[in-house]
Amino acid sequence: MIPLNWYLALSAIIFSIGLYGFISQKNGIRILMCVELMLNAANINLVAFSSYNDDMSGQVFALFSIALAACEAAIGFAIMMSVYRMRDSINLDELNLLRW
Amino acid sequence: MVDLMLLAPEIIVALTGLIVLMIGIFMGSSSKNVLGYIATAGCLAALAMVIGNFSASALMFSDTLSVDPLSQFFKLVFLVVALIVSIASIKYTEDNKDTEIFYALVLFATFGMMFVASANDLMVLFVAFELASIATYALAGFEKKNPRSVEAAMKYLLMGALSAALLLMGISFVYGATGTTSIPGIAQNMDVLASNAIGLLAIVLLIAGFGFKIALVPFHMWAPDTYQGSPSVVSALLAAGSKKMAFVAAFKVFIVALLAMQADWRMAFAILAVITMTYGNVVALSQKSVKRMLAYSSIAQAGYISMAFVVLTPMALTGGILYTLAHGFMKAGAFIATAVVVYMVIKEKRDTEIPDHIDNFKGLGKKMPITALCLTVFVFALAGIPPTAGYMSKFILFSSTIQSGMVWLAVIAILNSALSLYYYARLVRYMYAMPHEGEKVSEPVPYVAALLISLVGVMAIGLWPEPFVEIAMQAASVLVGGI
Amino acid sequence: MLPVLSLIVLIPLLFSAFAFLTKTREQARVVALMGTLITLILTLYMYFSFDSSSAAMQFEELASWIPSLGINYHLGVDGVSMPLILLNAIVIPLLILFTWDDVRSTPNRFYGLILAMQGAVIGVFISLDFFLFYVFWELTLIPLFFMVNIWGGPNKRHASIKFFIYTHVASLVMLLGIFGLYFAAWDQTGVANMGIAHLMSQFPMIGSGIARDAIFLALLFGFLVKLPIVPFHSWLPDAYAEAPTAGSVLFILLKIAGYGIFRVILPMLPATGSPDMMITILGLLGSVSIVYGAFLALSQKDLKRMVAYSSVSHMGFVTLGAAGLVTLSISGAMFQQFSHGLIMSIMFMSVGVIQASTGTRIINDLGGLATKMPKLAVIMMLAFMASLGLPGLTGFIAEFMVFTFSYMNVPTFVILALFGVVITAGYHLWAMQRTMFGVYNGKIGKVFDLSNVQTFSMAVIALLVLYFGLNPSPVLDMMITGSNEIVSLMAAMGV
Amino acid sequence: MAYENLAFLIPLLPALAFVITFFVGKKTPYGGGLIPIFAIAASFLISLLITIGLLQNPDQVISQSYHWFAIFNLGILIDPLAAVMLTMVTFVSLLIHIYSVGYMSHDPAKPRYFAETSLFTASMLSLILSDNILQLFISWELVGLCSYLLIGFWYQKPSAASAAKKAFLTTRIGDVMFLAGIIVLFADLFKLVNGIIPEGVYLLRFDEIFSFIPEIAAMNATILGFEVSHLTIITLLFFGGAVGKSGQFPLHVWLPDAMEGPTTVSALIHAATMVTAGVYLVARTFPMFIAAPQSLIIVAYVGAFTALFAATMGIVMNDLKRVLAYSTISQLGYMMLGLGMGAVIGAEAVGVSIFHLVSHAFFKALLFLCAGSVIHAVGTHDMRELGGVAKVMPITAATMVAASLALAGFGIPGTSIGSTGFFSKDPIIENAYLFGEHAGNWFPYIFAIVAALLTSLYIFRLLFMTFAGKPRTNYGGHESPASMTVPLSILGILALVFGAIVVEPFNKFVNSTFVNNFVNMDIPALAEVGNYELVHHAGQEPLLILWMPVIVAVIGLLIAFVIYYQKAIDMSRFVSKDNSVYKLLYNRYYQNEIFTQLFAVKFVYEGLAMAGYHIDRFIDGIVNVISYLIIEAGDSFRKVQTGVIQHYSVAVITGVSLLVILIKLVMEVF
Repeated sequence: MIPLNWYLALSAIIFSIGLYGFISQKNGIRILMCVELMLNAANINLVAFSSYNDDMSGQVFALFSIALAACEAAIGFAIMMSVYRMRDSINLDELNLLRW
Repeated sequence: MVDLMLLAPEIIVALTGLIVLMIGIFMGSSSKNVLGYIATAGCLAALAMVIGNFSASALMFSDTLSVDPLSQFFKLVFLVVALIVSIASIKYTEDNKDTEIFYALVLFATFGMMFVASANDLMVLFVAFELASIATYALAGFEKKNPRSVEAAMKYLLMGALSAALLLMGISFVYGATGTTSIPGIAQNMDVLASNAIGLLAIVLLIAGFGFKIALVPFHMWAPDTYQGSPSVVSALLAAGSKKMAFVAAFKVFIVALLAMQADWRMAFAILAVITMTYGNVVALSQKSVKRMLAYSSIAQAGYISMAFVVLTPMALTGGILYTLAHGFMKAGAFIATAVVVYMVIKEKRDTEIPDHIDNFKGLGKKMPITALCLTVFVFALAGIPPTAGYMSKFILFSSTIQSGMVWLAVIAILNSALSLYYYARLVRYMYAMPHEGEKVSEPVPYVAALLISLVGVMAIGLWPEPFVEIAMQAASVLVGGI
Repeated sequence: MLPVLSLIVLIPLLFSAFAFLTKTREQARVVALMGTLITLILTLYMYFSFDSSSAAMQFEELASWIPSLGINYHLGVDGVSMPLILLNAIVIPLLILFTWDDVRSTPNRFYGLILAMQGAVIGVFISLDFFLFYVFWELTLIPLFFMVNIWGGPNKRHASIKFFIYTHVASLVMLLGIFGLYFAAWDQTGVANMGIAHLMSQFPMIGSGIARDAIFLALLFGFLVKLPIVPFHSWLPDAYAEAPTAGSVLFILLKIAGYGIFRVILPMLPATGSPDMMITILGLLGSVSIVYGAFLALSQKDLKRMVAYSSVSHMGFVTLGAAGLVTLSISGAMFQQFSHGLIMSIMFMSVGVIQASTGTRIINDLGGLATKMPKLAVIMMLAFMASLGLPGLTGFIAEFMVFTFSYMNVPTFVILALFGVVITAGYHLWAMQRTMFGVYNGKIGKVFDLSNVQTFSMAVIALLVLYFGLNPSPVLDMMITGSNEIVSLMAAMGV
Repeated sequence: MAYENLAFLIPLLPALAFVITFFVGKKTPYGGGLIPIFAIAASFLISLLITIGLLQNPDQVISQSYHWFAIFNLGILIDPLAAVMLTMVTFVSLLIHIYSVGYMSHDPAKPRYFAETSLFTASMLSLILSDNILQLFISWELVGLCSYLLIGFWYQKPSAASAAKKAFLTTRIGDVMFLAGIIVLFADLFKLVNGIIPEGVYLLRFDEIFSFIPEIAAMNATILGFEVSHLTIITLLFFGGAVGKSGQFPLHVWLPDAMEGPTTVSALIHAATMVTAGVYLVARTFPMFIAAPQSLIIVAYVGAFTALFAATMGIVMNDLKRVLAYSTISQLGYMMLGLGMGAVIGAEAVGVSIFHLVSHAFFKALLFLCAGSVIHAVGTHDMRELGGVAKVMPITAATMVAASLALAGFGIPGTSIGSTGFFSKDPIIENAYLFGEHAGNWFPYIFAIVAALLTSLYIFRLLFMTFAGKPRTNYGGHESPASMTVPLSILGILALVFGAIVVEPFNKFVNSTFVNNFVNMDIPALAEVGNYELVHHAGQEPLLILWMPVIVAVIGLLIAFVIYYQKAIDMSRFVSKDNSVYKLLYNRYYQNEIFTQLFAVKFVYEGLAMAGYHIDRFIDGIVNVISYLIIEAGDSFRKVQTGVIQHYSVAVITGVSLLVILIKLVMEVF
């Protein structure tokens, strides 16, 4: 059986990739994808723990979170659409009307 | 079933949301005003159910939901805020073709918040938390044609998603170390987590996750942008409602579930509370946009409420909990007052980039006396001037820090409180001491009603605080059980 | 029995609301006058049925307010508070008369604020519960803030915010002290109670001397800033000078800080960790304020600022008298509060008239006004003389009692303060000479003397200054009873 | 009906006259002048009756006390000392008021004038009949106020306004010392009774004070390393008050300037009220002074020095009224000197000094009224522009001569022939001689004699320059109306004969002040408290000493005659800007420069007040800088909020990492 730490390491790596992407990317869609990565890293954690704890609730939790991530993505794309309609671009670093 | 009676408020809110959505689809945009009344009625009914069953105590659905004074208190807060927002929105959504969506989202967000309040399991808590969040993401971007609104929604969404990820990560660690997602269960299985380095990481991730919603510095960055860019009624909901949701979640997770690690998280909250209140107040000083100023003020107030985590005595929790209610009234009222001003600016077709710019508040005392008076009371309440709700809750919260000997914290809080007076007083000065432009504007009835409800709330807690203190104490006693 | 204490707070507040709702200046001022007159009648009723030989609280009212925190709605008056209530009740109707003919923006708010202020100030004097006391204490800030902010001078923005925040900080520090006292007493007795008397009696039982000192100093700081005492006075000249005349008079009637010193600070003083040091602080700050305020007044070019600094100088007598720690020095300090309220009201009214009439307050731009404004000259002369401590007027009684009886306890500070007396005379006379006397300065243009209502209101106060200067007993006797009680409380505290 | 019960009316009637004249004076004849005249006349009558009553029975003084406030009282004490003062003040004041009706007839502000003068009189009367030191102080201050109002009567004149202020302020310095004396005294008394004061006992009443003299004298304080008795401190502080009020060096600077008021006011100030208050204060509290000999010596020195110092300036002044002002200062010096001689002759010094006070009141009032008459007629008071006035105004000139003779003190020792001044001034000089003999200290005597020479010189200089010779400029002029000349004549007669008639009974009467039903002082015992012995005045001085004052007065007259009438010596050699002595005198020893310019303006105003101003700016600056810094900090912090979401996320991540590290660190450390 694969040791728990490997899962955790995988999860950490995926999470870090997501985080890196979140910070470095400009395109809104990509950033949204990176968020999905991070959420999924957490899901890996949950499932791994669930399996190692012999407790189903972690997997249930993961299922819920996938559903939620989908919702979030949906609403995210909707907002992206609005942004795109307004400025023909979804480069988020140009999105700074609101500051200071 | 008797148990379902306890869930009646949630059910009413959800059903109202659905009804509004269904009816709205089949209505012409001219007659959609009725939706607002329906939503308001729903909130009122739910509120009545909550008050009627206030001291109920029950566990439901395999112990994943817990109805107790704490949850009832926060439901009260959320419903009051939802009520105020619904009433105010009757005017805001007038002649809008998406009225049903707006109300449905408000009610669903409220529904989510209410579930967070009674969640007894991290899974329920997370799902409800996200429900409320997602609904508010959409609400923030409700003005699809307004670049600021959309930008606000965008930032809110992305930062929200990031923090959700952090939160989920934190929850996963807690789950991993304790083997359960039940909040009381976690409290009983804390040995591994408390002794493991992962415990610290989990706590910080959870703080970051909740801190995002609470708007603790440095997780607050979205808040000023979003509060400023969103429609004012939505800002009211965000500041007065969803922020409180994060508080109740944090109360449950930290004080009930993770009590064994209180040394760590009290430290964290101490640092964050001090930074948050100071930063919020200092930056608010030079804001020109009133909504942005209120946002920073919100951040500062979050800092005060977080003191409850640091002091962690029954009195402090009472104060913190009472503060959430008081802040709900004050902040909701204040944002709605800005909504009235924005309405005025649009009506007068002023050429202004930022409709809530402080210059537009000049002479408000003459132009819109009720709004100005209410806003004055709200900002003075926020500053903690008696006899208002803000003073009463600060009184209990700050005094508890003295009681537990944390004089330094009290001093910092009090200096901050005095500092905040500067920007509040400036706003008041603009309203009363500056000459006004244009004619007197008649204030729309829904806005006035919402403002007056908030005003009554603020003054009632200030003048006759006993019943509110009483229920806040009951709510706190739920948390205190473990201490 | 008539709940007269509740009424004298509620009636001004109620009429304040009425005044806000009025539409015209005529309505507003009539409502305001009615409200204050009813208050005056009630106060006079109270005054005449007041037993000045009894140290007990009279007209007491007690009702539970926030039982879970031990907070009560507890009102009462004794010799310490009665004269101050009387002062407010008398001067404010006259102030309204004084402003009778003034034309200003939003008169409804103006009169509403004056009434609100009256209610709040009287509320402070009659509160026997710390919570209530603090609520009224803070409430007094708001009308003043608006007064300065809406109808103030050119620098009103800075002045109002500075005043507001500065004194608010002080109030909050005081609040911390109240918290400390409250919880210490709670711990000791196991009962939450915010009653002032209860907390005072528990104060000596606090184990740690440092805690006692900290509580004491926190409370003291709150009062000293509000009083104000050098070096915490810098909000005052700006606020007083920028405020409209009515605002300045309201500031003057804000005698809550001195009241706090008598009611709270003195009974606690002997039980502090180091009473000698506290007495030194009080006495030193008092005498320094007297001298410093006098010199600063001398250096001012603006008449109103001069009067403001003279107020700082006068308030030094309050702490100096308090530091005397004997019955009559404390009574003297109380009388100083009373007399200062009357005298400074006329002084500010005079300055207000001069400014309204000539358009300037710069002393050197004035001159020879006495020829054109004889009525003002007479009344202003009387006020100036009272202010510099001329016998036969109230100022002297207070200063003499403070000097004489404080000398027994703090001789050094009294001697220091005596130097201020000559300077005080100096700036008053010099200002008088440059504004009222000499050749009429043609550049001023046409000026008008006092209108009849102005003359009436100022003359009534002037007569009171004279009356109480010749016969101080009607208020002094109750002050003596009150300070006797304070001294016996101190004796009971003295560990 | 016993007139004792009317005593309270003495100050009250003029006070009422003040109120009535002030408010309705305009509507009554003579600008309200009649009201105070009647009031003061009534007061005079009551005083006179009381004095006559007392003369018959000097032991039964009138003493009435009423509770005032706290532990203080108001009361009336009319003993011989007070009685003579009351009578003198009401009398002189009455004459001056009558005279004023004519003198002020052209002034539009008559009601104010008469109101203020009657208040002035009322205050002075209240001062005299106080039975306690507090009431005395209060009246004292009111006297100061009235002098301020009256000197500044013509307030439109900047110089008058300035002089009024100067008078008030300078005397205020003395007043504060007086007040300090009362405070120290009260503190001592309070200590002596252990803070227990029975009902009806008022510590500040003179009888209470005097009964504690030995105890107070036994209390010592160390000041600058010297052991000083409290009694000495208190008496010196009282004397400090007297120095201010009575124009003694160095607080005399206000008096010459006080001439800015109407001449009648000067007469009132210099003769009846105000300046005599200081002398009266010392006389009133004389038992305390007796027990504090050091203070008495200081009183004597200050008095003697002032007498000489003022006389030197009197000889060079060209302004009619200024000469008289310096003369007043000089004569007050004599009075103080006379009191100071109590150190050898005990309480008899009071009689001598008060007699000089009364006689001075008559001839000085006369001098001023004459001067006023001249000024009223010719419109100038510069002597250089006058001359030959006697021809125009014979009555005025005659009375002036009488007054000058009195001032210079002409008379024949050993007989009862002489002017009032002779009988009043000579005993003082003789006592000074006695003092020199016993203490071996001749300064007071030398000063007094030289001053007497100069007195004669300056008054006859004035007389010759003004009344004799030919007019130097072309002035009109006429004799004054009867309302002015009648008082002049009365005073003229008094100045000539009063002394000769009453000197003996007067001294006896006044000397009984301290032994009666109110107080019963054992003066020699008090001297013992002060560690010295009294000498009894036996009139055994050598003949030369008895004649000496008269001789110097004649010399003075001759010099004046030679220089100013015969013009035998050309004065222009001395009277020039190059003569440094003349310059020094003419510029009044540069007092104005030193007191006003250097002390008041440079030191107090530009130095201290402006320093305070800058300190205050600094204190204020601290507050403002703090608020500025906070607002600036806020302004820079808000720039962190860039609006770019990537930055926000960096902040979140940084926050998380920092929190982990911080908590870790803190947990490790603790």
